[in-house]
Amino acid sequence: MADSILDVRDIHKSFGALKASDGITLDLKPGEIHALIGPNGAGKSTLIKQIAGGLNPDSGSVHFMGRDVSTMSVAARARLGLARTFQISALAMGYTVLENAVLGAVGETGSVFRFFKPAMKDADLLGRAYAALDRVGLRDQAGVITSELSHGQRRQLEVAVALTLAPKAFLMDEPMAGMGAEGSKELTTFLQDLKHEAPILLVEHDMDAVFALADRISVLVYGKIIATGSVADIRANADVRTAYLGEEDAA
Amino acid sequence: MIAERHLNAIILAILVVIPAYAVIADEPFTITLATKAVILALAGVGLNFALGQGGLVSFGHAAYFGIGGYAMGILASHAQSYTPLMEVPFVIEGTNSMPVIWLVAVISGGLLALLIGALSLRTQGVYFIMVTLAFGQMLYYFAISWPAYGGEDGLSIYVRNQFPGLNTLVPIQFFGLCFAILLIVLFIVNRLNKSPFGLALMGAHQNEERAKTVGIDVYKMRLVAFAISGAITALAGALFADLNRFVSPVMFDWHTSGQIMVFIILGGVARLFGPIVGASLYILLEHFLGGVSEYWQIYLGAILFFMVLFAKGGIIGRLSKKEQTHGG
Amino acid sequence: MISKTAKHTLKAFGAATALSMTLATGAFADGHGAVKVGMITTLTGGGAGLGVDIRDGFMLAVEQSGNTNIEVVIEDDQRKPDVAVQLSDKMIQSEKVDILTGIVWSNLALAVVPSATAQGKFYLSPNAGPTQLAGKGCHENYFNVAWQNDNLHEAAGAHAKATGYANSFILAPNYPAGQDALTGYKRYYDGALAGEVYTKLGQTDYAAEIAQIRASGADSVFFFLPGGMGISFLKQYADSGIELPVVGPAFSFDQGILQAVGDAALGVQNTSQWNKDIDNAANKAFVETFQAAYGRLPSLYASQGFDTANLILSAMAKADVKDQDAFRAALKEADFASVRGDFKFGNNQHPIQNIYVREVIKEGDVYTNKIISTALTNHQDVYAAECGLN
Amino acid sequence: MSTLLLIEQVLNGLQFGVMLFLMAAGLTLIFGVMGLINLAHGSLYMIGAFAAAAVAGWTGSFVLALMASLMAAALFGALIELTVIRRLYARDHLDQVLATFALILIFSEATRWTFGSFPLFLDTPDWLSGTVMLPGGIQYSLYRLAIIIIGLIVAAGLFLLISKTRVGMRIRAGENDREMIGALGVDISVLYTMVFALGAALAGLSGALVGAIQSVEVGMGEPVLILAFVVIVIGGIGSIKGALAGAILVGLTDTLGRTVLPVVFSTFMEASAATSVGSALASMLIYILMAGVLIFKPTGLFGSA
Repeated sequence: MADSILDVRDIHKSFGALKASDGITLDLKPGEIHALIGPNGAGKSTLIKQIAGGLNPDSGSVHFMGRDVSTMSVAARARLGLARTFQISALAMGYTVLENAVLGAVGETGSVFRFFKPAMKDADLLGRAYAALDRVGLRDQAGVITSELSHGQRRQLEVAVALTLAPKAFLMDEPMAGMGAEGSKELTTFLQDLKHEAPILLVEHDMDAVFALADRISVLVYGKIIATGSVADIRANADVRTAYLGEEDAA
Repeated sequence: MIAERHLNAIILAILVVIPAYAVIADEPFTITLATKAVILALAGVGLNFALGQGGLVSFGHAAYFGIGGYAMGILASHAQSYTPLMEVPFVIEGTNSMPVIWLVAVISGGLLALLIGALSLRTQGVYFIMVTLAFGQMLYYFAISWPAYGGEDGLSIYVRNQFPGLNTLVPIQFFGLCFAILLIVLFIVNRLNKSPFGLALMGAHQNEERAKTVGIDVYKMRLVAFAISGAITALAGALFADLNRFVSPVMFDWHTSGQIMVFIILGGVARLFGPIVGASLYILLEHFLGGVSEYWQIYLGAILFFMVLFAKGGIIGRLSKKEQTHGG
Repeated sequence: MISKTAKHTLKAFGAATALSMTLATGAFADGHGAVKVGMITTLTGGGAGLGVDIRDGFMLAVEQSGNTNIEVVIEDDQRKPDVAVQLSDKMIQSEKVDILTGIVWSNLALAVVPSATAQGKFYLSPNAGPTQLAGKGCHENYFNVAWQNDNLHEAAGAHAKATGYANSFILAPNYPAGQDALTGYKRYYDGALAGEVYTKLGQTDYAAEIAQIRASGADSVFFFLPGGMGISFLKQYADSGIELPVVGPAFSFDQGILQAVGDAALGVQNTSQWNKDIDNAANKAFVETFQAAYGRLPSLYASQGFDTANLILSAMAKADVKDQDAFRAALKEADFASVRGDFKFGNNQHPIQNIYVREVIKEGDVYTNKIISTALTNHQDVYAAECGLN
Repeated sequence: MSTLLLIEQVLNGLQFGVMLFLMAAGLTLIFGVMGLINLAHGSLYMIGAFAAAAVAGWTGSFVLALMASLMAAALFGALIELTVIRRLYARDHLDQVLATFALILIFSEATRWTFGSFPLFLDTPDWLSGTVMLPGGIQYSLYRLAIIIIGLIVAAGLFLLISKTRVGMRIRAGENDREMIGALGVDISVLYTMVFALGAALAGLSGALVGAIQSVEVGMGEPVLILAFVVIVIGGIGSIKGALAGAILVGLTDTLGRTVLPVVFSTFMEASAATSVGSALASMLIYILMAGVLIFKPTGLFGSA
């Protein structure tokens, strides 16, 4: 599977008796959006943490760009080009939108140990930050304090910060959550475009969005992937219907 | 309400005018008080870099203040008694040259902070507060019971150390020297705050997860910030020792750590000039309340308390309108 | 009320006395120039009792003299050496005092005295007598009116020897004054040591040390634990049921803290250069008037403050403080009625005096001391020989 | 050092630890439930001791004195909680540190203003003074034995309170989730006042117990406060079990350190220097212990992340 950007191999993780990851294997290929769906408590967050770093699997490995990154820190994986957006916005709330974007750009330069030239006067950093803000349509809000942004705008900013890293792959945890219909639609178009730059592993609850966006879908239930396949495969899969979609309908 | 930079300019002006007036009015003690304010402010500027910018609430900065003080005390006492500091494997002589002492203070403060930080930064929140306190107390008890340099008695240096071209025993000249150092450090810290390093440091303070996910090694970054912070506070310690011509383990005491913290909170956390306002106000209160009553600390306590409750953001936060950011 | 600290109050007090005592002191007032005294002492925090006593004793003497030419500025050092240093700067630079006094603790004295004397001020110590200032570091402007730090410990050692103790267990906090205390004791005591222990400064629990004492086979215990440490030790020692005799310097058995120790101190022998039952007119008057003015018995510290003030007053009657040489000579004569009885200065300007053995007794409801013997007669410290003054 | 002496020292360490536990328990409860760093906890300890000394002076009864210490400290605790402390819950730790630091200044000087600058008298009662003979021939202070027992009773009581009672259930709920407890319909501000007063009462009790064999004076709370913080940090903040473990660990380390270290050093050093160096190291030992624990367990022995 040399052509996979991201390659998760047989990950196990238990918390006491609870098997949060029970032999998960999945991969992300160039140019695709691979959606990860599953009911609450299926172990999606645990899996994302193990891929992004910050939580080490009990066994199994995570390979990124052909390297074993299983024991690397969050920061080290990020420097390799693994960008992440969060379910609940993780932004520097006291900073302006631009400052958040510049923060991403600083991370991208690989060294934070630059002590004298003001960051907000550094043409290179600013250029990178503005370019990212342009792409998500937040340039006009550059001077706004992040805590004053709307929920949707924060999601956009998350994506923009991820973009400043010039990433090789994205991990996106429910980017649609809390977005209005209009916003979701815009973001859908945007992600369709983005996946050609770097593939996206997408965790999402919004089924319409998933079916519209995903090239492949994996279904996670009780720490196990019960099915992986195209949108059509998953729609047709009986196991998925009972284990997951059925519940959804009933609810 | 005025812009923070204007407020800062006013603060600096006051700090210059008061000693200048004192020279004319022949009130040398006022200059001494102003010098003390400047030096303690410098200690606060050091802590503020870790605490305000980096969110690292160190309750043990007395360790660096003290190590700076002892750098001065040890070097100067050896120079005073013409005995070398060490002879094996090579001879190190004492010195009474301020620039050398400062250099030693900054380096030893930085290294100590690097060591303590490397261990303490593994913890967070209250644990960090308390483990830094523990290291401070460790040094305090060490200094008290280590007889070579006076133990609890401390070390007296009879003559202030020398700076080329100045007579440091003249109060206004020593004030000028300390003030110049404060300005230089403020300039450096301001640049640091605005640099990519400062941006990332504050960014990690606001959201650690975010800093990590953009690829920043938060631990290493904070460690460097902590060392810088310790080095600045150590420099202040060396100056403080020279102000008093005396060092003692009290510089290592947890009250000292608390006091430096009080300056910052009084003035305004993460405000460049916060420690200056805080230290000056504290010294004024101490000076004037002391004459009011034997029980003056009750008033001091009450004032501090109301400052915390009702002047959030410190005095600078109260007086200035602009939130400090990296914008512009 | 002179028990208030603020200098304003004291000045007002001075003015009031001036009115009421014009007749009596007329001759005095126009004798020599005015003297301004700066008193730096501990008035807040844990050790405040000592500073308060020094101040009260000092001010009592000033009041009784009726001398309006003496002005006293009092400041609180909070027991912090850096504060003390800054106060001394303030006294010298801003208040322009002629004489400094008042410091309770050795480490504060070491921080203040060298630079004050170097700036041409007199310093009269009402309590601390650190070694460094008694020998090579002595100074013509530094006078110690209390004792050299080793003195009372030496007396305790002499007393232990005279009593026939042959196996002492000795303990003190691990700081310079504590190390000096044990050295001082050992200088005059020549028996064996059952144990030598340094405790943590500020330690309050002595169970471990007391267990060591019990196991050591000692025949006597010597300790130097000033302030609250001594109270804690004595209570716990009494509670332990160990019956070995205890000796120590006066500090843990003085009037101020004896009431807090209670029965635990009864019968303990301690060494002091003063006690309220020393039989001389000055002392009788001092004890009576102090009690009348403040409603409590005077302590060792109060007596030292009282003597310090009287020493200054005696020198003022002979010389103008602006004439430093004359004033210094007048101080050195020590021509005042000390509450200790005989008192004179050695070449290093530290006292040569008797040091007594006292025993803690109970008079009615009040714990106090009575003198039982003299440990050392006309005792001078060993450092005097190293001092270049004569 | 004989085995018997070593056993006695272990007992001393245990007693010191139990004493620290009384102080630390309140501190850790207050932190666990309200998230408050309370530097003024040492002042409540002092208030307990002074109240006990005053009441013992008037009535001569030690039991009344202990009750007075509990009540006075609880009363003061409730009072400051209602008037000022509750304004600090929502603040960050920094503000809490400064505000409660200010409270120390106020309490210390107000106490000195009320009671004077001299230490007060408080003694063990006759029926608890003297020594008892323990098995093995150890002569041990009855009062210290009583402290160990009282401390262990309090510890057991706290465990029962927290694990078995309704109030305890609320306390646990409050630790886990402040909003949930609001949703349960519990008046959270009453709960907070109660917890604070309970913690204060424990501090007051330990002040009175300790005051009888130490010195009742202004500033007596500060050294203990620092030690109590060391204890709860080692044990894991918010955990009563951790406070007990931490207290006993600190008590043993400190007591054994200062008796054993000088002996150890004297095996290879000259006696006087060994005493001095050994004691110097002993005085740093608990801080070294704390740093060591935190380096390997950054949230203490029983702490949760």
